[in-house]
Amino acid sequence: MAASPDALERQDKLQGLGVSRLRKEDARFIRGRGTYVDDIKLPGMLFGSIVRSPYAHARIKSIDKTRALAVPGVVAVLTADDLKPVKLHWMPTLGGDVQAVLADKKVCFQLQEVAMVIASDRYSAADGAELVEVEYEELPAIVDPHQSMAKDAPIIREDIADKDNVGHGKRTHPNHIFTWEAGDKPAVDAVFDKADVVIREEILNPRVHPCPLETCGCVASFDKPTGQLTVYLTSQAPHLVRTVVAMLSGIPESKIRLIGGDIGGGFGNKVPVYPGYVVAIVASIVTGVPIKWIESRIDNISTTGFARDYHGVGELAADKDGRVKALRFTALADHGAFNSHVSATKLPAGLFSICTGSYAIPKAYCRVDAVYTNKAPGGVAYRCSLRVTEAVYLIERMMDVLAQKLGLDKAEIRRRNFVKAEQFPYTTAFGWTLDSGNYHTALDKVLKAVDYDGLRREQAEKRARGELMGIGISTFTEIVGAGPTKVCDILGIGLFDSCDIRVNPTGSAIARLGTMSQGQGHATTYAQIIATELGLPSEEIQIEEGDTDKAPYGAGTWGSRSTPVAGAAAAMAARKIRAKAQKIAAHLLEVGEGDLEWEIDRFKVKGHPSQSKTMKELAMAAHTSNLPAGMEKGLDASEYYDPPNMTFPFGAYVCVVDIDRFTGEPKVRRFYALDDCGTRINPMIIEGQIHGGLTEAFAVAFGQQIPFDEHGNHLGNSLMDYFLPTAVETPHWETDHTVTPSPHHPIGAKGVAESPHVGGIPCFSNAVIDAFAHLGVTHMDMPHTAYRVWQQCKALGVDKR
Amino acid sequence: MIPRPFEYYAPASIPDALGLLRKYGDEAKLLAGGHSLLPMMKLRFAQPGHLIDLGKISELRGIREDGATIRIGAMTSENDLIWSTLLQKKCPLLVEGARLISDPQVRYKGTIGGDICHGDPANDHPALMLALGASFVLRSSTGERVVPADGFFVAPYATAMQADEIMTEIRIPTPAPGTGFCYSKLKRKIGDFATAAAAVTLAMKGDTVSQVTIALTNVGATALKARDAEDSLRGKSLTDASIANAAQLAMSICEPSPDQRGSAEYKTAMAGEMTQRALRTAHSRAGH
Amino acid sequence: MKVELDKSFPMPAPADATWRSLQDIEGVAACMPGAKITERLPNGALKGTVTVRIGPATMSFRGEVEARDTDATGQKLAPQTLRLIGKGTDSTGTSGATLDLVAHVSAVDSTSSILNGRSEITMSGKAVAFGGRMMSSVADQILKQFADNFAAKVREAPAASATPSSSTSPATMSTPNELPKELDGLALVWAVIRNWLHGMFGRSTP
Amino acid sequence: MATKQAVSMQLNGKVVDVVVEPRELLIHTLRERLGTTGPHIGCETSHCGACTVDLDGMSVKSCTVLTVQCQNSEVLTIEGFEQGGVLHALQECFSEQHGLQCGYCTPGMITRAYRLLKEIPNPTEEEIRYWMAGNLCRCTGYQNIVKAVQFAAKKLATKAA
Repeated sequence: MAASPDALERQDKLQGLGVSRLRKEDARFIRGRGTYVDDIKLPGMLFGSIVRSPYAHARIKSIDKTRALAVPGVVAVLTADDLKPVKLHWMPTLGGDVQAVLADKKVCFQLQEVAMVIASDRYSAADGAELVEVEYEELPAIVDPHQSMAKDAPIIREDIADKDNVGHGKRTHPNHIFTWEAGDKPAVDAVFDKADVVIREEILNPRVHPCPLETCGCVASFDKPTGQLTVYLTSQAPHLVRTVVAMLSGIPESKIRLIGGDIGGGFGNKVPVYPGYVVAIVASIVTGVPIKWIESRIDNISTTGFARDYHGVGELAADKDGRVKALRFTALADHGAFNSHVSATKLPAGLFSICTGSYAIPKAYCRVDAVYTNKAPGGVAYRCSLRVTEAVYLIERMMDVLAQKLGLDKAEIRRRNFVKAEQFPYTTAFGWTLDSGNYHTALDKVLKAVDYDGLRREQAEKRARGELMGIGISTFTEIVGAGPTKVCDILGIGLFDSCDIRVNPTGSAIARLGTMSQGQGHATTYAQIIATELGLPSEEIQIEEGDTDKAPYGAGTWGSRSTPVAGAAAAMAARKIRAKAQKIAAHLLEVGEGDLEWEIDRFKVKGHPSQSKTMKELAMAAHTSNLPAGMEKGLDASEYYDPPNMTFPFGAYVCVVDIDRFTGEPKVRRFYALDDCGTRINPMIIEGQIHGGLTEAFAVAFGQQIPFDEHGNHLGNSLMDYFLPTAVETPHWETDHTVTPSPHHPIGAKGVAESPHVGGIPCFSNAVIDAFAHLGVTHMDMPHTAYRVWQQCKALGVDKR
Repeated sequence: MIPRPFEYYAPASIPDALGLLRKYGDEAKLLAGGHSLLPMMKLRFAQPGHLIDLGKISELRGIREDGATIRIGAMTSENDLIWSTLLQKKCPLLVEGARLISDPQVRYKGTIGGDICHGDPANDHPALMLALGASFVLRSSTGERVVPADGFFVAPYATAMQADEIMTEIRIPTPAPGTGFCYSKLKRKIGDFATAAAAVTLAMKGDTVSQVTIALTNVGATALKARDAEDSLRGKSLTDASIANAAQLAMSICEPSPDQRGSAEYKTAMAGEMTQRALRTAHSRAGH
Repeated sequence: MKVELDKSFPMPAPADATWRSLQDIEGVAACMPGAKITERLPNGALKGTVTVRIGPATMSFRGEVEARDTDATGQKLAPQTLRLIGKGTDSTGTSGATLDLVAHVSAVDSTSSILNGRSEITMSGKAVAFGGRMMSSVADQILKQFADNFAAKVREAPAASATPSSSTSPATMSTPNELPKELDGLALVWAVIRNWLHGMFGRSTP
Repeated sequence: MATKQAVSMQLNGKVVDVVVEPRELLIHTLRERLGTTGPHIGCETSHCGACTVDLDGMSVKSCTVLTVQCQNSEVLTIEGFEQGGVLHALQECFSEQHGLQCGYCTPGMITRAYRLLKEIPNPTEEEIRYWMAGNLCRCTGYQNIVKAVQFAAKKLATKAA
């Protein structure tokens, strides 16, 4: 149907779905008027500074506060003993474990929280912190997770040493957290026994950190007369944190208000509940004045929310044509000293079983063993839905290994194994139902765009000259939008999300959601969804989130769940409003509801297009007496959306890397990323998310890791060593897309922000390793720093002139 | 990340600064650009009782040519070096080196004198100074002396400068026209120190090397002058073999410490590689 | 971060005399560059500080040193063998260090002997974060400096002095007078700081 | 406790007076005494550039400048860019080119880009990347920041013409 010029104009005015609408958030940010947690200043506010352990594993023999308390401005020094009477020295984690708020008798990782000095300002707090004298008795530390379950391994967690279960099944060793399996092992083993080809590779995802530019922090303010606790904090999931705080403190949730404010990047670092938050809250309850705690960068990298540390083993069984018949992946997961990261009760290894990727693999088995070590707690973070990066990295690497083993082209091996377009929805061997996809089309489009054949020819010429050039391919499938509450919950709370829309008489609206933007532009994009659903201009739709007193309950923003879950809630709530508006329109136009049709911003009487009521008119009408009999006034609705399935965005990436064989420096010459996230809400924002995700993937692949010595000492926890690329190192990104809508999402959208990170990392690795493939190299662990790549060159003897 | 308390002074003249230095002795520290000292103070590894800021002494800034010598005030910023038309024309090695130091903001504050006096073998100016045959003017309340760069760097963070001295000027013999040059620096990213770097000046007379200097950054206790490597090239033609040989000789004096940038073996190899690259580039830039 | 060293140094005195000097724990401690003993504890352990200044940086470690008569495996020490266990934290509470030193004296002739020292130095915390990997070479230098100081002490010691009594009070502790009172360079902590500076702060200017 | 010193400086065109300990860092004075919370603290070790302000015609990291060093200085922060209700071209272009996401690095980025365009009015992409390398961004991957600076350069040139 050809739209009339009038309709097009009206459509344009809405600035709804599919438009690269400029961001609503920018107005304050470009003026320096964002409100981040460290910008909060309350009357009488004191400042907390945390005293941390220099040892990775030690018993605390004594703590002497005397000298610290003598510092002018220091008000109090809190230790575990001070929190004990109120039972706040330990707290529940989002992973089913408990974690010491302040070290109770012993420290289990370097820079663990031992005490907090409360002072009038951050200068006196710092002066006090260095004068808290703690006497330690050092204990042997476990740094390598492979040593955790050794017979004579030192026991890291004495508090749970005699528990045979910490929330995820039977434990077999005091340092064991859980063992989780999925798939059909006997069937897989049988395939492996008879397969034409079997390959195996040990593949590490090193410990990295999301390192958002803003560190974590909070301002806790307890008002004694009213018993009201207000906490401003850097949280991607304020409602979940409120629940934990209520469980912990005994204060009813109704008297706790968490305010997310503006967040300077999260990337998963700001999901867990951190001891700093809790001590600040306790300190405020005790002192009755607001307390601010802001983490330093070194503490951020060292103690809060790291990612990965997954020590994987990948195995594939295939026929001689390269068709994968079975997959067997295992991983040893280093969770650090506490199992603290967010994890669904039933999915302790997250969504690791998405590891069959984009491929139709008939039989599959995976197993994850998680252990404690004397390192900071965490593991699930960094632009990744709960272990998806680890899973995708394994399968995308293994497909390359298989291609090399069989002498097949790395694009061809993928084509031969892809789930075909007509097979969707496709249920994997692990039971995930991939909602939609068109993998062959995506890959072909990318190969054509980069002239893949030409690149391979160039590579052959270069190899003949002794030069190193690599071409990496990644054809990943992500799993985002946790999630269906029948499989996904945290502390028993289902991972639904919510939207509450109120339409005002003049047709503007306010919508509140349970998520929390950290730069994703929710205030812009949610309004676009609602604008299209309601026919109201997005400019007049106000979005609010992050204030638990205002927003409906939701699990927050992580795991690319905002669009799949809260975005769906927004569409569904809007549809409830539209349904009511339709009834009002029928009443006003004196026709049956079925006689009306929706067009952009109004209901029209079928066959009589001049007879219509715009949504703005209906909004006014909803607030008058002229309503259908028995109808409530107002035009509001809420939706608590429990997704029927996850969404499965996918993509095809190609990376070209040139390696300086004399210095080992890898240089990304070209990176082409095609993403399919279903319906595209705001292409500008999607592209921005992809640029950012690819840049973080680049950082992980080429430089990031948190190194330790054998005693658990950090060896590179400042921004000098921890690699955050600048504009100079960061490659130029080329982006592209296809659109394969999700069949189960109300507007067909899938999450997108994590795809470039999850899909990008194996693409970079595959490119680097491809540069050495002709020399027989099948795998190199990240990070591909110049030094490490040079070691490979040297081992192969190609570093000589 | 908060420094301990200290007293602060911003003298307007060199004599005033020297007076303060004498008065507070061991307790005092000179503040130049602040990008080494202030972070150390913030982490409480350094805690001077008295901080003497040289930033308000205008006579310590500036770049001029005096006969056959380029004279640079010790408090001249890296950024001023980069944008100096005099240096771009007469001493481009220093411009190339300064451009590879840290990042733009740090280069506005960071000074050439501070970089040199810090005595850090990872800093870039020490090797540049060795390659350029520079000398340093050191003033104390009892007088002034001029010390050559060669020999100035004693050990990590230890130089020939005495506690009561202030570096006022850097003197560089103006390189002869047609002198080739290069500072070849391998680093992990902008803002990082060198994994290894080589500073080279090179003059050719026909096909033979008439003059060559080679100095290395961050592969020993101090910046290193690669004398044997220089000697091996002087009077010879520059070939793949002679360049490789010079690189080997440069590598033989390296004693780098392993760290996150790489092992001692890697850093040594990179010192050789940077030497080769710097020699080739310098050669391509040299007048023939 | 652990460094193990095993070094031997010639001593300008016969084994018995060297051994006598070695048993003067406080005197031995005073040979440690930059060390100062502040207190003798009832159990015989000594409390003290090690202060190091390098360029703009200062680090001060507080800790305890005590002598043991058994080795790491619990075996009685061989004759003319001393084992010292030391540990401390720096004054900001952010770095820690331990030392396990076994020193043994063996005879050479009537005027000289050999002091063998096996030591294990472990560093923890912030100092290591910025590169304790230079520790090995520097610990080496420290030990050498210590041995030089100790040799001087041995040379000075009166030939027939009795074994130092355990009642020696801090006020009368022996300190070889020609030894530097403050460390000014090649000490362990020094190296750590040096490397730490490399790692992070040796930007363009002090 | 060290002697406090009086410091007078011009902040965004207005004279301000503070009395501070010598150890007080400029970023803290700006954020906690003077209400200019636009510059942010990201690393405290002068790597990230979130605290960048313009000080006497230089882009500096205000976490590594002492307030007492700023006697009689002119300081420009992001709060000083909008003049009489009119945004600076850089502010407009950062938004128009989607050169920001979480907004945390943005004040430092814009402030740095301001000085860059004063020194190089029409920079190439390579020059922008090189001269903006003292500012880290975790969200955008820099590509749109580069575009924003390029567009702002054009806009400023048009205005000047």
